[in-house]
Amino acid sequence: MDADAPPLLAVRDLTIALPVGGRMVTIVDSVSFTLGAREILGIVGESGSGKSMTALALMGLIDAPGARITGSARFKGRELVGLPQRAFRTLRGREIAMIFQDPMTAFTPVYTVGWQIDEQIRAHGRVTRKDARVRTIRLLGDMGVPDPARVADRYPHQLSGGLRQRAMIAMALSCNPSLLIADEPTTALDVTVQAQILDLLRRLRREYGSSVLLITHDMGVVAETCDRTMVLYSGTIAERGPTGAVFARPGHPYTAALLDSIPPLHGARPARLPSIPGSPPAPADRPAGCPFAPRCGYAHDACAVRPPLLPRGVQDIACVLPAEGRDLPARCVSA
Amino acid sequence: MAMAVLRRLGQTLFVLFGISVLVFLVFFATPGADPTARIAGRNASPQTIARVRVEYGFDRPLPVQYVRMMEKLFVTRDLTSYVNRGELVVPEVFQAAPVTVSLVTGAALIWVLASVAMGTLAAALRGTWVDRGLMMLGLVGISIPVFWLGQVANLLTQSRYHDSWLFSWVPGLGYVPFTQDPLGWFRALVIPWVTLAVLFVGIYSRVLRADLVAVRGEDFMRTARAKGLSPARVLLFHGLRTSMMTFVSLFGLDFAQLVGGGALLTEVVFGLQGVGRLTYQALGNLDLPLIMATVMYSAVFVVIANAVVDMLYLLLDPRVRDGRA
Amino acid sequence: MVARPSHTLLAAGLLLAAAAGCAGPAGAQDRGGATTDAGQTGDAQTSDGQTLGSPHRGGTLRLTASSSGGTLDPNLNYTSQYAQLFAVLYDGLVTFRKADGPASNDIVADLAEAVPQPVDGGRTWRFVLRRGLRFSDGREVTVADVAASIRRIFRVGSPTAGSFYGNIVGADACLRDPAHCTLQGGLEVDPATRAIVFHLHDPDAEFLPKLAFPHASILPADLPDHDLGNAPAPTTGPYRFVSYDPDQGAKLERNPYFRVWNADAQPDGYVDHIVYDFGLPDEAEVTAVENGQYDWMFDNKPLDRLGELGSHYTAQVHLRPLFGMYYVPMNVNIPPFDNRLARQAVNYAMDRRAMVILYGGAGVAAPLCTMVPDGIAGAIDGCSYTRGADPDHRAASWQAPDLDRARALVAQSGTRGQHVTLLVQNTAVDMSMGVYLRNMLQAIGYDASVKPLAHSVQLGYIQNTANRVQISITNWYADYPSASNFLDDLLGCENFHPGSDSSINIAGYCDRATQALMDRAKAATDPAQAADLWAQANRAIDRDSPAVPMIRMNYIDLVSRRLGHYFYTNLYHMTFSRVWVQ
Amino acid sequence: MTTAFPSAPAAGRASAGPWRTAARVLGRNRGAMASLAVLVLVGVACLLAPVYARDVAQTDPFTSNVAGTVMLDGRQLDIMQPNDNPLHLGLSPIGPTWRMAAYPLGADSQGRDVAARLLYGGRNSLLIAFSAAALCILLAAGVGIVAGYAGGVVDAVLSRMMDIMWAVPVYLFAISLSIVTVTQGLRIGPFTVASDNLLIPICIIALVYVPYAARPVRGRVMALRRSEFVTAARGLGVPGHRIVLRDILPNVTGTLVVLAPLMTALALMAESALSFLSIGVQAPAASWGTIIQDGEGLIYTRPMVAVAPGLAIIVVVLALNILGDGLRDALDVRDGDRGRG
Repeated sequence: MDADAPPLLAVRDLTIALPVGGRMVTIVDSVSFTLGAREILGIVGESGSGKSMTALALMGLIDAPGARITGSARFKGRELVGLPQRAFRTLRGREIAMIFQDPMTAFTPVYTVGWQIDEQIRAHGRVTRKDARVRTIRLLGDMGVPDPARVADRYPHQLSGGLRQRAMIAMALSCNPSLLIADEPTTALDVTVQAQILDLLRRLRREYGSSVLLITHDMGVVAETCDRTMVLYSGTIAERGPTGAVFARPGHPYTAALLDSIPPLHGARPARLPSIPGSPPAPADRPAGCPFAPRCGYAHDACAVRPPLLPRGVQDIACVLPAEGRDLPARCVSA
Repeated sequence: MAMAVLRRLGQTLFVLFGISVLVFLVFFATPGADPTARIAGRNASPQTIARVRVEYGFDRPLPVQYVRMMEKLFVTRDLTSYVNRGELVVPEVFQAAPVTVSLVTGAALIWVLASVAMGTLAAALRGTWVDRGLMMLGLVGISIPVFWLGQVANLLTQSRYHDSWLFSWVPGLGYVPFTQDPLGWFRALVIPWVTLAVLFVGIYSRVLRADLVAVRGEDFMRTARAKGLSPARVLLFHGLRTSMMTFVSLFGLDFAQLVGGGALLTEVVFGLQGVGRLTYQALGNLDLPLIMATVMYSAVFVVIANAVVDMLYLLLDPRVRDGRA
Repeated sequence: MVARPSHTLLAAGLLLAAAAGCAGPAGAQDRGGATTDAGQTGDAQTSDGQTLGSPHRGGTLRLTASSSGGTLDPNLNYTSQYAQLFAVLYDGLVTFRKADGPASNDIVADLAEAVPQPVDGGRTWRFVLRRGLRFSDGREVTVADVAASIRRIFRVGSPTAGSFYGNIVGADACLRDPAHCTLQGGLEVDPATRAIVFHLHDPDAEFLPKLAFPHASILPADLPDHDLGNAPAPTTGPYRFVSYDPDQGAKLERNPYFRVWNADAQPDGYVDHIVYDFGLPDEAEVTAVENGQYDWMFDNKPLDRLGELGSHYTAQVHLRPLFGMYYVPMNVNIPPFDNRLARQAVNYAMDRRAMVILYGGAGVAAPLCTMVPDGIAGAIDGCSYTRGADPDHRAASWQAPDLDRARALVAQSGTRGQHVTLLVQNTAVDMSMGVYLRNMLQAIGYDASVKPLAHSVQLGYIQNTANRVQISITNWYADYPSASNFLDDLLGCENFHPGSDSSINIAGYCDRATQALMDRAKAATDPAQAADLWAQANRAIDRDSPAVPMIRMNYIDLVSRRLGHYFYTNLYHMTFSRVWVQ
Repeated sequence: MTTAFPSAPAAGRASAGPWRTAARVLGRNRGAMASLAVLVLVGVACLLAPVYARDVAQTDPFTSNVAGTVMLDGRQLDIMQPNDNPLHLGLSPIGPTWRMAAYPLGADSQGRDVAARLLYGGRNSLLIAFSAAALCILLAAGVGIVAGYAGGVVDAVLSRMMDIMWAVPVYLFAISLSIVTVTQGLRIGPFTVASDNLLIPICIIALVYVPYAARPVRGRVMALRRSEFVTAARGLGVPGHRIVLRDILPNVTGTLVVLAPLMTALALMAESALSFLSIGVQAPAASWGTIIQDGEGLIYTRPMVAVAPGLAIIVVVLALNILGDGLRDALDVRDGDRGRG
């Protein structure tokens, strides 16, 4: 990666607050990261960690009344925070595209898949209906859809989950976006299909030159796919760094706990995966200190102050342990 | 498919049979309902009364009378009124049907267009004063008794402002057949249309707005926005098109009920000799043959309309088409 | 709709207009703008009944009614709506004179050559059929047609078969077995002399008006022995049917075989075509006639339009008195009105002025004191039940209700505090009268309630003794101008049938002495003697007070601006053949 | 979308919490509060009808007064005024005088004070509307809970019956029942209800709207039945009636409370329609519908007779609808809003 070139996406101190019950609650708190061209960044976290909210903010899709978004998100040097909807609309679909978790509900049920892909193509360029369909069929073929012409005339409910997600990706890629945000693209799919879809995502970088922001709760998916990883916990960054490093030497107890919960891809599954006791705090009840402290086995007095995100090697870690010289043990990763 | 149609037909026939038996029994259990003296005429002699009794079969057992009446209604179609001697009831109903259909179809057109416009606009401008204003307007529409609205409309258009430029075009009350004078048909019906539509504009615009607001949270709406479509396209092509399903099922029910006689208050106020008014008159006169004919018509129509709505549903929702509703 | 006064629409009988001028009641002259028409034009044209050559001949007369009048069978139809129409289509042996005004009460020869004098003390009537008469299908009218038509009254079960024609010898057998009706011994015809002879069981002074009634219209002999329904029969009058649809209307054209045989009975028509449309509600009919879309409307004029008609359309409105009345029959066989004092109390307490107002005001109704309206032979002047009067000291006219006296009578009768249920039709006018009467009954000491019934049901319900109705409000119109239509029909012993819906003597009144007077009156062929007997019966009934007469009504006619030569017969109202539109 | 947590029934049972929250939300809803105020005001005014009739206007709103007179500005006026036309055709009742003491809204065709009848009519209309709504909701709750909880054949039979009732136009259904009962009263075993008894319209209106109200109840009960806490209770062997009483009923109450004002509004409309067709409240008693019916014959000459009760209906129904919306928001019960004509 060329360190001098400006990154495709540079997010700094992105903070999202929503009004809940009459007061503003910070959902995403000062999240910063960069994404280079042709890079795949994984954002990992439990549900409610703010990862989807971050993605929606980048798409300009947060329209809850009273939502407040501060900080900066520069995409190709263009500031996205505060960008008017009209300007966002030209970016969406063409420059930044998004794939959603459940391809069943993400397609409008009353139109054929092909119609919906055509619609996106025609929304961003003067393309005839016929030309759009030709491109749609080619895209579907590219995504590994068998008999793409027939599938294009199918309604979403008539397709299998894997085909739907391929069609969804085809739709996302239909305008050659520079950035693809994939929000839990494999969660709703079964394991074999998951692997195929992830494979497809990795190919995209090669064949379409897209950067990918992959949002997931599944460390296994990250391990297979991402160049770099960012772990979010309760709206804040817990740890970020190159995937290999993060997996080999997790610097945050939360990361380590997440890694423990990955089912092994090969070999027998353990009867019961170790899971993190308790649940993440609701954004409104987030403690003043380290948000993970209540669930952390290493919690001690120092955790009463929110730890800053500090570099350690190639990683950035928001935990007092490394500074105290108590690194977590290294791990053996098969990825 | 054929089985389903057959089952539906069976159910329908059963319902029709039940309703007709009920009507028949209630009629003969009502004191003063014995039509013999009414048919015979004022001050008829006992012999004349006896003759009428035999001629109309009132001396036969009730089941025989029932079968005879059904035969005359459906097979020979020469059932005659008990009130207007010699008046055939089947043509009477078929004469009234076009009036009701004209009234209800026109009103339906108005209420669908107006409520789609109002509901969509309100949903698009959710939370603004336009939204609040439109929804309050809808609520007012729901709250006005239709017969009162009709009376006030008559007061304004037939009397108070009839001589002003505003309403001088309004013809007297009553129906003008379309085949006879299309323009006259339109002018005679336009005020009843609007009057009947007001209630439904209120209901439908509120339902549609609620649906559209609910549908905004759906994944596919987010997808549509993520595709970079304009808000109008998202709302109309994705939101509205999907909400149309609820809308159509509501519409089917209401349309069927109105054509089946539910518009009688409007028909009464505007002097339209439609099915509802005919039923009401028949009930008021205790004219059993006419009651039977109108009730059967109403039931048959409601069933047919429901079937049509089901077809429309098939057309609108591919999921239903594949039997996975 | 239900809430309209529609006393003519259903099985009610003929609306009959009073003989204006005979007794000279105040309301008897036409107070409408067309008063002068008859005088200007009548004589020249009506003397020969011809319209050929008249500048007014031609055009189309457009009539409107809210609904059809039922069957087209003249032997069966018992509505005033079609009696009016049949007057220019069908003929009997005799008919009421087609004259504007009181002369229309007279019987004149129609298909018969002359009005006969009865022989055998009023038991035998001999008619001679005119020559050269044709039906509208070209066939000649024969004595066989006449005989068949009279028999058909029984064969098809005419509503009046028993009450009007049951006195003909052989009628009993016909009523028992209509299919084989021959009227053996009661009806003889002779094709050679064209004679038709009726033999009656008992003398009947009113046989001629009964034969003049539309049920005795002469029709072709080959008509089926069942209700014609919507299929018109060939006519004898100046018009014939082109088409008929009970939901749309009727179209009439000139009958090419018609020629004037007696200008008094059946004159020629002015208009070439008559279009009679059905379906407009009364309010819309008024508007349509006002705007000239129709020339005439059948239905009663809605009360709230009367003011507008009176002030803006004065010249198009015609007011004539009717032989019709509203009255309150009281069941003389069950408490409390089995007590004469109780009945008289109600009669005293009746506020006839209030009833006039509820019916629509002095323009359309007037107080009525006895059961026979003015203008009919047998009517008696004055008023017994009003303030300061009693049956022995009658006041000249009704003054005011006497509630004190009514209360005293109720107390005296010992019926005070009893529960009384008043049965009324649920039409607007009847309901308002009912509410008024309920208050009145409360005021004189009864525990009263009102029970409204559907208008089609109420008349049958109050007639049936099984329903134990104590008191009710109803109305009545005469079929022909005779006291018998009121006194004998409504209070005669032979019209009381316990347990039947057809028992028009609703009060259940049967007084031997009074009945004897009425029987003599019906048989009296001398008009003066008959009038005297009817007056005696009337007085007796007045004293017994089995029913309280309330008001008599006027007929309000509304015609278009272009309709000229308004022509009104007491029996059939406006005569369609006599008015012009050119 | 909020998901139902198994903790919901506990909250439902300790009812103070959610109800108090709902009351607070409702209290903040200005529209709903204003509607409540309007309803109370109308109710009180109608309750005071005898005071107005006896002490202010000194008139009997149930007695015809066609021959009466009234003093106005020192002049004696006929209540029924003959029309000033050459034919003396027609009479018109006195029009609105806008004075409290003498026919403020004019007289009807029987010379009765429209204002007094409006107040007395309001009593009947409101009484019928509230009673019918209460009865209907009671019946609907019974039917809905039985059908929803029992399921199977019972549900199928009840639902089919509801479907059939629902297939007949509501007003035609009500009219048919009314015409029969208005003619002969109602006889159920030893009990006889006279045809002018208000119970008749109350029962008829309640009956015809049962399918309308039962449907959401049944849906809610079916959802509850499948929910974890009911499944758990059944698993523990808690008897059915206890589950219905302790777990289902409290959770259906919200739906019923939200339905109440809407049903009342529908019942008021239905009552006025039946009375307008003169098969509802019977003369001489009044309701807003019968006054509109009285006014129909005077619509061109004295429109106030029909207009005033119509406005009263609109105001009350509107207030009920706004209140219903407010309740729905406050209790967070989801259901389409339907009224029908």
